[in-house]
Amino acid sequence: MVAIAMAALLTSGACVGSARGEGDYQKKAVATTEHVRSSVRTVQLAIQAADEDDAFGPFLSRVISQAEDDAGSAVNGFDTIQPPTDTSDQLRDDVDQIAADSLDLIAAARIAIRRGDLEGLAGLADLLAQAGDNLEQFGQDHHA
Amino acid sequence: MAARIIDAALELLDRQLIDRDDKLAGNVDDVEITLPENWPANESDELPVVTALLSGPGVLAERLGGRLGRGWAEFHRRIHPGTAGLGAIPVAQVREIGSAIRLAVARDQLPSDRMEDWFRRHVIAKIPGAGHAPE
Amino acid sequence: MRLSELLGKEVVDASGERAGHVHDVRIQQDGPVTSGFDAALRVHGLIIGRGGLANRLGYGRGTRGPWVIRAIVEGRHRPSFVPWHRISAIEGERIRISGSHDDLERVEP
Amino acid sequence: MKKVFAVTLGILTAIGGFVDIGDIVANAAVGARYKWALAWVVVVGVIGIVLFAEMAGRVAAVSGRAVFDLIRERLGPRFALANLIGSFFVNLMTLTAEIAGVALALELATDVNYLLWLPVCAFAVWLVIWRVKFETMEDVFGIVGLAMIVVAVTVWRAGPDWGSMFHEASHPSLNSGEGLPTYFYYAIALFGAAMTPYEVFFFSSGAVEEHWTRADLFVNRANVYIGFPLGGLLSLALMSAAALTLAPLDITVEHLGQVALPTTLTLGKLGLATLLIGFFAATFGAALETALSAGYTIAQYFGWQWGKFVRPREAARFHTVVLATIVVAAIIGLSSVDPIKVTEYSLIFSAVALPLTYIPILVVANDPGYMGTKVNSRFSNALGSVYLVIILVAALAAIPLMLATKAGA
Repeated sequence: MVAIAMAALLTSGACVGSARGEGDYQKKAVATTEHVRSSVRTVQLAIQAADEDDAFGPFLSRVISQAEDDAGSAVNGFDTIQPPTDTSDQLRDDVDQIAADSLDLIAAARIAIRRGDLEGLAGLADLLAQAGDNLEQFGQDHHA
Repeated sequence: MAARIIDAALELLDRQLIDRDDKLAGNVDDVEITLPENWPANESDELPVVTALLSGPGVLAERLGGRLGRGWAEFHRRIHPGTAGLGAIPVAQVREIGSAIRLAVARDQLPSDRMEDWFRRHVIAKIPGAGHAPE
Repeated sequence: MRLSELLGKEVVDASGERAGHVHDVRIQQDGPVTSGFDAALRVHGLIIGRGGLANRLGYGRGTRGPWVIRAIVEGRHRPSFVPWHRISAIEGERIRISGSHDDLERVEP
Repeated sequence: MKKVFAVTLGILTAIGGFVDIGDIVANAAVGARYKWALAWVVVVGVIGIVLFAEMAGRVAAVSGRAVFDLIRERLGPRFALANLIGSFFVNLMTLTAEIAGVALALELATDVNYLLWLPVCAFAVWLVIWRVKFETMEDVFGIVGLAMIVVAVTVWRAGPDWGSMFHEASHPSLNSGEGLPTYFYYAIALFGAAMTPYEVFFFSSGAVEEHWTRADLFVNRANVYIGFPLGGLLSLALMSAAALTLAPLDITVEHLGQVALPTTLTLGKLGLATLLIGFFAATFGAALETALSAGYTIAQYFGWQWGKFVRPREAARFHTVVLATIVVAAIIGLSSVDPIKVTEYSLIFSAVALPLTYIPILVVANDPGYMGTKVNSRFSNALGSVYLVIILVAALAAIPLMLATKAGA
């Protein structure tokens, strides 16, 4: 039983790996954008809470930096997958581009909350909403 | 008073031992049965009697059997050489047989208490507050 | 000898027919309960049967419900009682008894 | 009545089962992903643990014997040893996660990395077990853990459409793209969370710690009928809060902080502060429960003196086991394994190990040798038999489903 548990713990950590063909790669691309989108939406909620003075700084700071870590590791995981074909290269660039925009915004939110810059934080809300919508659109466009 | 029937495996084996001060004192890991002398050759009507309850890791290991049990029993013999009869609690020290088995002696008089004693002296007594009352 | 050495041994009757395995050892406590146990625990016989699980769980001797478990572990065979005087020899993993196993008493539930 | 809060044992036990660190996150994750489509599992789980804990508590009150004592008596030393190893492993994994969970709650409150908090938390758990008396411990953590009720207030204040919520819960359906195996994987994880073996180890040993007797059978029932449904309610509240706030945004719940967002947005700073206190008390309570269970199971298997009702020096091996288990759990936790993943796996393994604990209790609760006239009623046995089947099915399906779905990925 211990062995099974260990095996499970190990395999689950490596859920992104190689891609079996273009379709599979596309699925992983969409999954990556969905992960990033989840982080973006989380940060949006955090900003909303800050805006309405509903939460403490340390709490929001932690929520945002965890979202940043999640999104970052999803993108890094995706980037280590070998794109199977030339058309996949294009997809890879698209994902990187759209994810990088979101990551920048999340990082900006993290910096703002740590500085206590609530105005700057509020200014990010619309941009994040837009980024989230873009990620959602990407998912719909590339749904296998 | 009618004689009470006790099914040994069901009602003695693996039951909790409780000493005269209500402290838990190990489990019944096995039961020692003494056969009549020269049985079955002597043809007498004498019945075997239960002479002792056995308790302790060495006894348990032998009962477990298998590779684990044998290895454990062997290990136990090495650290406690010459202790074949260790862990025997004479039946005369038993006071009551119920959902637990009550003894008429204190647990520190039982040979199976040595390990508890070792941990008490070498680990727990060294931590501040080991003797504080629970209530 | 130890109780655990008796448990699980196969019981065969005089004609060599298998009667089952030792489930338990029935002890009688003669004399008063209170004043210690001075050699009062006498082995009266063995409880034997097929399938050891029921015995361990206590079915057939007091415990009744729930019927699902009882039905699975009890099976069709009720355990029987071998009085000690019918045991003629203990040889390795086998216990020989005198007479036929058909006339052994069934253990009352 | 022996004390003012006579039902805190049941409450603390239930909190450790239903809203420990893994379940807090798992409930919210399930709510965000499936909304109310898995709410029925919580109901099935609550009924199951009520039945199971009532039997274990009744046996402990009538015979003075706690659960692992009986497991060895009825299964024999070999099967019981297998159960002991499995249960101890689940306990250790869960304890690792709970200690980290306490640290994660502090991390959210302070923005200081949880790995820095972890050794402090481990020491605090040990210190409470070493010094605080059992009744005080269960009162404090049982009552403070109730701060989690703030999640139920969140749901109520959010003013959901109760009718459609109930409809979704009673007519579960899956989103497109969701597979049935993953759905059932989560179902088993939730069921495993409701019915963990360590809950009954703790509950029955707690009954002995509190010196329950035949006269306390009503206390047993009060603990069971109040504590576990309350745990189930908290579980459903976490699920609902996530379903209302996080599901519409397609947020995947992976952290404790995300779980707190619905309450924060609905109830503001006071709500958040209350919830963080609830997280702290619930995970701390669960850490106490699993650390003590580790000691209870091993001591009861061997027949050693156990419990906080005697001085530590009178239960030397028991306290040594508890201390060693906490140290090992803290070391594993510091190796920065994901504590939330760890509990999710331990839930699955506890579902696998459950029959070996459930069957002996079901049998002993029917044994007049222990119970006298207090054996199971026909109703308990009928329900007990239904749950026997459910528990066996869950145990057999758990590992295959975990492997097939890559643990719900």
